[in-house]
Amino acid sequence: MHYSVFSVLGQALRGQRGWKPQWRDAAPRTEYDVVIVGGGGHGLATAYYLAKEHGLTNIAVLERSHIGSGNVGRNTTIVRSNYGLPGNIPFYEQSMKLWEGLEQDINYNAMVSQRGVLNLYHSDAQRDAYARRGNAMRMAGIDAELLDREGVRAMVPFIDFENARFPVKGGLLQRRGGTVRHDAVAWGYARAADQRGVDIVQNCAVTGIRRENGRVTGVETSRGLIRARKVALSVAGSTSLLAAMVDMRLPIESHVLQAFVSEGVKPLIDCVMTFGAGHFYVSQSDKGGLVFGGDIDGYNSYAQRGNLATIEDVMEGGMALWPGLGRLRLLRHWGGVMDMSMDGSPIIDRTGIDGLYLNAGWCYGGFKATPAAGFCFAHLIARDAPHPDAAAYRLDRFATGHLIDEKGMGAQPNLH
Amino acid sequence: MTSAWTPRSAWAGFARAGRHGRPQGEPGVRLTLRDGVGLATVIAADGQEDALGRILADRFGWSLPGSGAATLVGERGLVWSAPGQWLAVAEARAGLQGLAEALRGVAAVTDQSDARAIVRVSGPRARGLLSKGVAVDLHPRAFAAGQAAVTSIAHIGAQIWQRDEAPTYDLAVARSFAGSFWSWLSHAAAEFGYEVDREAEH
Amino acid sequence: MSTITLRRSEADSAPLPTGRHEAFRTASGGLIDRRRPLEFRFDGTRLSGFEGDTLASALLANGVRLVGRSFKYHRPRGILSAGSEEPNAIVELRSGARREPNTRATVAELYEGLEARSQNRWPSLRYDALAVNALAAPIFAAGFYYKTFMWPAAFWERLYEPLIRRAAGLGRAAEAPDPDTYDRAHAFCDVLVIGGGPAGLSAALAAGRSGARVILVDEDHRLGGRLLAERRAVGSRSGVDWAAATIAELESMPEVRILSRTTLFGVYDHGAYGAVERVSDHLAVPPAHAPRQRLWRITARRAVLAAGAIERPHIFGGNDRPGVMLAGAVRTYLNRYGVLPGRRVAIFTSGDDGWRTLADVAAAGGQVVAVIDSRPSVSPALRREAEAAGARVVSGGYVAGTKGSLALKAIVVVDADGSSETIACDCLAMANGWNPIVHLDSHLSRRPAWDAAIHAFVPGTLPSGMVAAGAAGGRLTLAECLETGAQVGGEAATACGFAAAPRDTLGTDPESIAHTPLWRVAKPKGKAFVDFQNDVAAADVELAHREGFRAVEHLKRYTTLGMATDQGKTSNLAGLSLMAELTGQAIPSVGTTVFRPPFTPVAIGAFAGHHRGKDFRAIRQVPSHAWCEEQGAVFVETGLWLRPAYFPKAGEADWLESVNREVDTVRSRVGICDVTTLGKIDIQGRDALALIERVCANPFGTLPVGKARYAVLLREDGFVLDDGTVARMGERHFVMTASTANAAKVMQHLEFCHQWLWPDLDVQMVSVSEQWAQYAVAGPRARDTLRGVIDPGFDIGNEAFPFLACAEVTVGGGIPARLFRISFSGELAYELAVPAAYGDAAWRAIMQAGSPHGITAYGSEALSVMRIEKGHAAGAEINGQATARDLGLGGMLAKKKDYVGRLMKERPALTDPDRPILVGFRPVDRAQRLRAGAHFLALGAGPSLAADEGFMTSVAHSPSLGHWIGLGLLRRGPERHGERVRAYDPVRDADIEVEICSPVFVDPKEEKLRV
Amino acid sequence: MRIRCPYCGERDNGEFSYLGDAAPRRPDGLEAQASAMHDYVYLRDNPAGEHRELWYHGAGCRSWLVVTRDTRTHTISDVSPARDVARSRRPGEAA
Repeated sequence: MHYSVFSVLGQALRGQRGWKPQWRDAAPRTEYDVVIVGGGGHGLATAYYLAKEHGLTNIAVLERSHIGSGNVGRNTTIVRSNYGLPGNIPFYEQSMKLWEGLEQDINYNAMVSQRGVLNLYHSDAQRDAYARRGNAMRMAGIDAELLDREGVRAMVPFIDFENARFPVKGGLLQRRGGTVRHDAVAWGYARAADQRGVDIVQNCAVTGIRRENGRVTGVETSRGLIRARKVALSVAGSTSLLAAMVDMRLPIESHVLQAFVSEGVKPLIDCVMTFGAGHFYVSQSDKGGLVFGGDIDGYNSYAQRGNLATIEDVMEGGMALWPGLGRLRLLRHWGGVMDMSMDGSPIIDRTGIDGLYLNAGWCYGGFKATPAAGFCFAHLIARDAPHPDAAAYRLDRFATGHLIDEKGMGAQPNLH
Repeated sequence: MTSAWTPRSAWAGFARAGRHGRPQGEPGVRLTLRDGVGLATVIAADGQEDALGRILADRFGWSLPGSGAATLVGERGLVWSAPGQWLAVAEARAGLQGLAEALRGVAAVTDQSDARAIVRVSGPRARGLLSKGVAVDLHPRAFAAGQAAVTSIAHIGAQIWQRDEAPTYDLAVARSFAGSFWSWLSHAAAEFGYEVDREAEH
Repeated sequence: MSTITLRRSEADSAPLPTGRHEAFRTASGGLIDRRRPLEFRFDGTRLSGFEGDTLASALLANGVRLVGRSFKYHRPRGILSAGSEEPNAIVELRSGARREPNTRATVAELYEGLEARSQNRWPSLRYDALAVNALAAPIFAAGFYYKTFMWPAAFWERLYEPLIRRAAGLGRAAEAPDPDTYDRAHAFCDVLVIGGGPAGLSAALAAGRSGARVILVDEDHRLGGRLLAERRAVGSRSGVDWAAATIAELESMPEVRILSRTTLFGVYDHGAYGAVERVSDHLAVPPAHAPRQRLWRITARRAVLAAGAIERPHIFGGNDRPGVMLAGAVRTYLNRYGVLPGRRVAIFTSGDDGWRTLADVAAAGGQVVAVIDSRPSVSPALRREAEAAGARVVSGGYVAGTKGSLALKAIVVVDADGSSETIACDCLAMANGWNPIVHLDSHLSRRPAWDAAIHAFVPGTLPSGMVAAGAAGGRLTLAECLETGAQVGGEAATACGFAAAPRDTLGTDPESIAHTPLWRVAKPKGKAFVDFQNDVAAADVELAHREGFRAVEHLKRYTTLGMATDQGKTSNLAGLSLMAELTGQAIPSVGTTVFRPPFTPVAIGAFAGHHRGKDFRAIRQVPSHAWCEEQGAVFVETGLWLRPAYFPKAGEADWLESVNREVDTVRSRVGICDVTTLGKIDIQGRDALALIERVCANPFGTLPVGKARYAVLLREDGFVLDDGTVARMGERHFVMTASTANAAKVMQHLEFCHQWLWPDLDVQMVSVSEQWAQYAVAGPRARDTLRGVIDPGFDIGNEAFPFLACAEVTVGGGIPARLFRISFSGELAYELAVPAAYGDAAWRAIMQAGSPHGITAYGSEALSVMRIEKGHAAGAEINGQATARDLGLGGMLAKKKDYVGRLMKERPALTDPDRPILVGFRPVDRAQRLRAGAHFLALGAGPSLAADEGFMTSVAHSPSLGHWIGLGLLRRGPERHGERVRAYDPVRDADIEVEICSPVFVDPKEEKLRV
Repeated sequence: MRIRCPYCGERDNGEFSYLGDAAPRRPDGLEAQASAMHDYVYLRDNPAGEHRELWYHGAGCRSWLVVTRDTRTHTISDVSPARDVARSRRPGEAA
C-alpha cells in the first residue's frame, strides 16, 4: 500500500482497518542467493539496495530477535558527513545524499531533519583542526562553515559563554547534518525490501556458517539450515562472535555506548550540538526529549548497559556546556554494543573465505552510515568488487598501514 | 638552608582563615593547613623490600606499612602509596635528611615536599564531608586510624590517611590542583559550617 | 482543522475556589498537620492546604480536578494516582530559572507560596485551543506520521517539523542557568533496603537489629508506604503507629541510616546503586549552604527490593476523564490526606482489594453510589457491606464509558446481561490488581517472571546479593509484607556475617487479594486509553498489531506506549495484555519490556553535582601564577592547565604586538617562561637505562651522566606518541620530560612497559611533575641572568656546562635545583627546576636578576612562535597520525635495538615516499597571513580530495622575519623546497600562494644555541 | 562497576582506565616478525564471556591489573597484579 496523505485520510474514515503489515514476517526457505545476517538498519538497507540496484531478490535477512532491535534503535539519531580523512569523506557524503532522498525513495517518512550539526571548539588548536576538516569537506563539495563565537551565540545563545571552564570560541557547522527518526529507518527499509520480494526472517539466530572447499555454502540457524551462495555479515556489536564461527579474528572489540533522553519539553534547541571540551552531544527529538550522549564506557562489553562513572561524566559535560539543563530530568538511559575497530573506521570488504562478506567496525558512527553502508555493501556482494566510495574500508589496511584514524588515537578502540 | 627565598603555601590565594559556611552552632568541620611538610617517595628496588624495612626500622624507627596502611608516630612516618612504594612524611622537609643516603641501593628516594598541598580535616562532620568526595568506605569498621588510601576526589588525585579515631584525616593533593580542590572542599563543607585555622602564607 | 472550537461545559463554569475553602477536606483525620496551613497557587488561583499535603492532595481538597492536558489530543486530565507512577497530573512547578516542567503533582510536597501551572495548553487549561486535535483523532493514529509529510521533501524542516515540535513536548524548561547547587555523596552499607513500606521497614528492622550497617531508602517524605494509605492493624496497633514505632527504633540504631525523600533510581554493576535525595525540594528555595538535591552513590553488599507495587487501571472508554482514579489512590487521599476525591464515588473493581475503598469512603463521609465488580459473583459479605453503605452492586459487569467534559459526571455501566445504564458520580475508583515494581530488578538485564497467582510479573532471577520482599516480590498482603520483609532482611544481614535477632510475630487484620483481572472491557464507549500521558489508546495497539508491530519493542516504539515521563508504570502490562489477546498468546509469551534507569526522572544537575561552570574540571595553576596575575597576563586553557599566553604591556595594540615584543626580547636579550606544565618523570634503578632504550625510538646507550638528549617515543603501531628529553642525572638516575598534553599518558605508558611488557626490569619510577617548578630562561643574556640566582660555585659557562648539559645545583642560597641546558627557542637557553614552593620566589628572583639584562616574561604564544621559527614539531604535528619520518625525525631512529613501535612503523603505507612530510611555508606575498588547517593544492589545480597534497599544521607571525611563517605536512615536501603551492582555506575565505621552504626559519646553523 | 584492586581494595571503575585483552603477547626482540606484531597490535578474540583484560588503576596505586570479567554480565571473577602475571608467564606463552 502506498503511503500518502490520501491513504492516511482514507484509512481514518475506515477506522484504520485497512492497513496491512508493513512487512511480511517470513518463514525461512531452505535456499537463497544471498543471506544477510542481521536485521538492523544496515542489513535491511543492504537487502533493499541488492534488490533495487542489482535486481537480486532471492534474498533473506536473518534476524535473531526482531528487526531494528540492535543499534539502529538505540542510537542518538544523528546524521552528518563532517569527516576529515579522504577514506571517509566520499562515503559519508554519499550516505548524506541518500538520506536526502530516502523518504521519497522508500515511501516512508523517517523524519530526516537537516537542522545542522554544530561542533564547538575551545582553543586555537581545536579551531585549526576543525578548519582542516572543514576545508577537506569543502574540497569534496560538502557544506562546512567555521563559525566564530558570535556565530555560535546566534545559534545557541543559551550555552555558557560567561563562566565556562573551557570558553566556547566557535564551531564547525554542517547545515545539512541533522537527525533521523531511527526506528523508522529500519521499518522503512524493511517495508521497501519486503515489497521487492526480500524475505525478512525474525527470531532466526545464526549458529554456524557452513563452508565447503573454502567457499561459503550456507548458515545453520535456530530455524534450520539455510543454504546460500553468498553470506553477508551485518551484525555490528556481535561481529566477532560470527567471525569466530569461521575462525576469523578481527581488529574489533565490542564496547558499550550509553545514550540518554530527558523528559519531553517544548522546543529548546534547533540543531545538533557537540561540546568540544567534554564528552557531550545533544539534540532534541520532535517529541520534545533532549537526546544526548558522550563517550563509550571504555571496556569490552556485550551487556547493552553501562555504569555510573560514564553517566556522571556525560551529565557534567552537559551542565558545563548548558547550565540551564540542571532542572531538566533524565528520563531514561540505555546502552548499545558497538563494534569498535582499531582505527575507529569501518570495514566493508570480502573476507578470506569466498562468498563471505563483512560489514563491520562501525564504532559509534553506524547509524549515519546506514544508507551508504547498505548501498556499498550491496555493490560489493553483487559485483564482488568494492564500491569506489567505500574502497578504503579494507580489512587488510591494518597490515598495510592504510589506516583511517580520524582521531589519531592508534590501535586502542576505546579511545576512538 | 639559609635561603632568603620564602616558600609560598600551596593554599595561598584560596584558603581564608576563620569561620565559613553555615554560621549556626559549632563548626562541623575544622580545616588545618599544613605547609612545609617533608615528603619523599620511597620505592623499593626489586627484591629489597625486606632490607628496606630493616634499615627504616633500625635507622629511623619506622615500620613499613602494608597495603592501605600508614604507620605514623606523631607527624613522622610512612604512608603506603603503591605496591613497593611509600610516602615518607616528616613535620618539615629537613626531617627527611639522610633518608636517600641511608637507602642507597635498596630504594629510590625522591623528594616530594613541594609536590603536594596538604590539609588536615577534623571535626564532628569530617566523615560526612569526605563522603561527598571520597569513594572509599570511611566507616570505622572499614577504615580506621592508621589506614590510608590513594584515590580521587572531585576528579583530583588524592592521598588520604587517618591519624586518629576522632577522626582526623590528612589529605594530600597535587600542588597545582590546590585551588580547584579547595573549591570543592569549601563547597562540600559549607553545609556543615567549617573553620580554617589560619591564613595561607603568600 | 481550520476551525478552532472552544468548548465549555455548564457544570464546570462554577468559579474555582479561592482562599481558604477546602471543600473536599474531611473534618478530621489524615496525616497532615492541620495546625500548619499553607497557601499556594495553581494557574494563578490562590488555594490552601496543610503541611503534609502533596500538591495533588491539596488540589483535590480544593475541588480542583482538571490539572493538565494530554500530549497529543490535549484531552483534559486529572489525578490518577497518589504516587510517582502518575501519568496525568504533571505541572510546571516554580518559575523563572527554577521552573521545573513535568513535575508530578502527586509527589510534589506542598510548601508555603508554592506556584504551579498546568502545561501543554493554550490559552488556558479550561479552554485549550489544541483540544481540536481530539476531533482529528481518527487521523492521528499510532505512527501516522511515518506515512505522510513526505512531499515536498524540503517542507519537513520548514513547515511540518516546526509545527509538530511546537505541539509536542509538555512543559517548558527553564531558560536560565539553574541557580541551585547539587551535591554528590558516597555511602556504603551491608544491607540496602529499597522502600520504606511494611516490607522495607520490617527488613530494615531485622537487619538493623543484627548490627549490620543498613541504609533504608524511600522516595516519600514520610516512611510507611501503604500503611499510611490504608486503615490497617499491625499487631495491636494501627499500621501508622506501628510504622512510627519502627521508624523510631531504626532512628535509634547508630548503624542504620534512613534516607527519605530519596529515590533509588538505578541499579548498576557489582552492588552499585544510584539514588537522588531531594534535600530542599519541599521548600521554596534551598536554605543557605544547602544543596537542592544530592546524588548518592550507594555500594551495598546485599539489597532488599521492597519498592512495593503499582495498581493497574482498567481500560474502558473515557478512562482518562478527571475523576477517574486508582482505588488505592482514592484510599490514600482519604486516609493519609483527609481529602475526599469525590462526594459520589463509584468503584470499579476486579478483585476483593478494591472493595476496601467502600468502607474508607463511607468513614470519611462520602457516598459510594455503586460497586461494579467485573467478576461474575460477589461474596455475600461484600454485598451486605455495600448494601449497608447504600451502594448498588453490579457483578459481572463493567464500566464502558464516562461522561462529563472537564470532570467526571457519570459512568456508563454495562451489567452481566449486557444492558447499560448511566450512574451519576464524580469519582470512579478503579481496582484491577497490582503490578509489583520490577523496574529495579531489570536494570541489570534480568527479565521478570510471570506469576499466574497474582496475574503479574514478579522478579525473575535476581542478580546475586539482591532479594525482593513484600509486594515488590509479589507478596501482596500486609501479613506477607511484614513476614517476607523480616525474613529477607534478617537473611541479608546473616549473609554479611551478622547474627539476626529473633523475629517479632505480628498479626494483621484479615485481607483478601483474590482478583481476576479484566484486561479490557468488552465494548468500550469512547476512546479507551492504555498509556494516558502519550495518548495511546487500545485502538492504537490494535493498529500496531494489524501493521505487524507485534514484538514488545515494536509495539512500544510504534505507538510510543510506555515512553512518556512515567515510563509506562501504569500502562506497560496493559499494552502487553492487549497484544496477548490480539495474537492469541499468553501475556508472558508476548514478552516484557526492559525497564531502563532511572526509575523516575532525575534532574540532570544532580548527576553533575559540583562539576559545572569553572568547576567542570580542575584548574591547574603554574607556580608563577600569582606573579603572572599581578602582571595582567592573559591566560589560556591548555588541557587542565591555565598558562600565561602573553603579557600585554600598556600601549600595546593587540596580542600580536605583545607576542612580537616578547619574541624580540628573547632573541635579542633574555626571557623567562614557565614550563612547569611539562611532565617530569624520575626513573631510577638498575635497569633504568634498559627501560628508556625500549620506550624511546632513538638510542640512549651512549648518553653520559650530566647530559640530556632529545627523545622520541612511538606507540606500538609505529606513530609518534610524544617527544621530550631524557637527562642522565646519575649512573642509574634519569629524568624524562613529556609534553604538557601527554604527560599523564606517557607516565601510564611507561608503567605499562615496566609492569606488563618487561616486568623483570628493576626500575623505580615516579612523577616529579608537581615537585619542580621549571622555568626556561632563554636568550643571549640567559647565562648572565642565571648567574644572579644560581649559588656561587656552580660554573654554568659554555665549557663547563655546554649545550645539553644537566646538573644538580643550588639556588637562592642553598635551595636544591636542577639545571638543564636545553632549548626550545633556539637561543642560548636553560631550564631551571626549583622546588615548587620556591617557584614564586625563584621567578621573582630571576626577573630581578634579569632586569639589568632587559628580561621579559614570555607566555605560551611566544614560546610557540619560537618553536615554529625553529621548525620543532609540537602538538599540532604530533597529532597521532604522524610517523617520526613524517616529522623529519626518521634519521635519528635507532637501528640496532628493539623498541616500542619499531616494526609497525615500517608498514608500506607508512614508508610510502608520497606521504606528507614536515616542511616550512612562507607567503609569496609576505604581507599575507597564513592559517593552520589550510590544505595544499598544486598551483592551477582545482579543489578536490584527489588534488589534496597535505595541510598546514602550525603558523606564526615571525617578528624575526617580519612576516607569517608556517609548518605543514606536504607530499614529498622535503624534495620541493622553493616550489609554490596554494594554501586553500575556504572555511575562512582564504586562498593564497605559499612557498615551500626548510622548516627551520631562524638560525639554521644553530650558532646561537651553543655559545 | 566495582573493581577490587588487589592493593587498594574495591573501587569504582571510574578510577581505572582500560587497555584491552591481556592475551596478546608482544613479540619482543630484533628477530620478531611484522606479521606477529600486526596480530599483537590489531587482532582480538573479543569473546562474549570470560575475558582477561588489562586495566590501570590510574587514580589509585597506578598498578596495571589483569581483570577476569564476563563481558556479558560484567561479573568479575579475578583481579591480579599485571606484573605478577607477567613474571609468572613462560616465554612465548600467552598471559
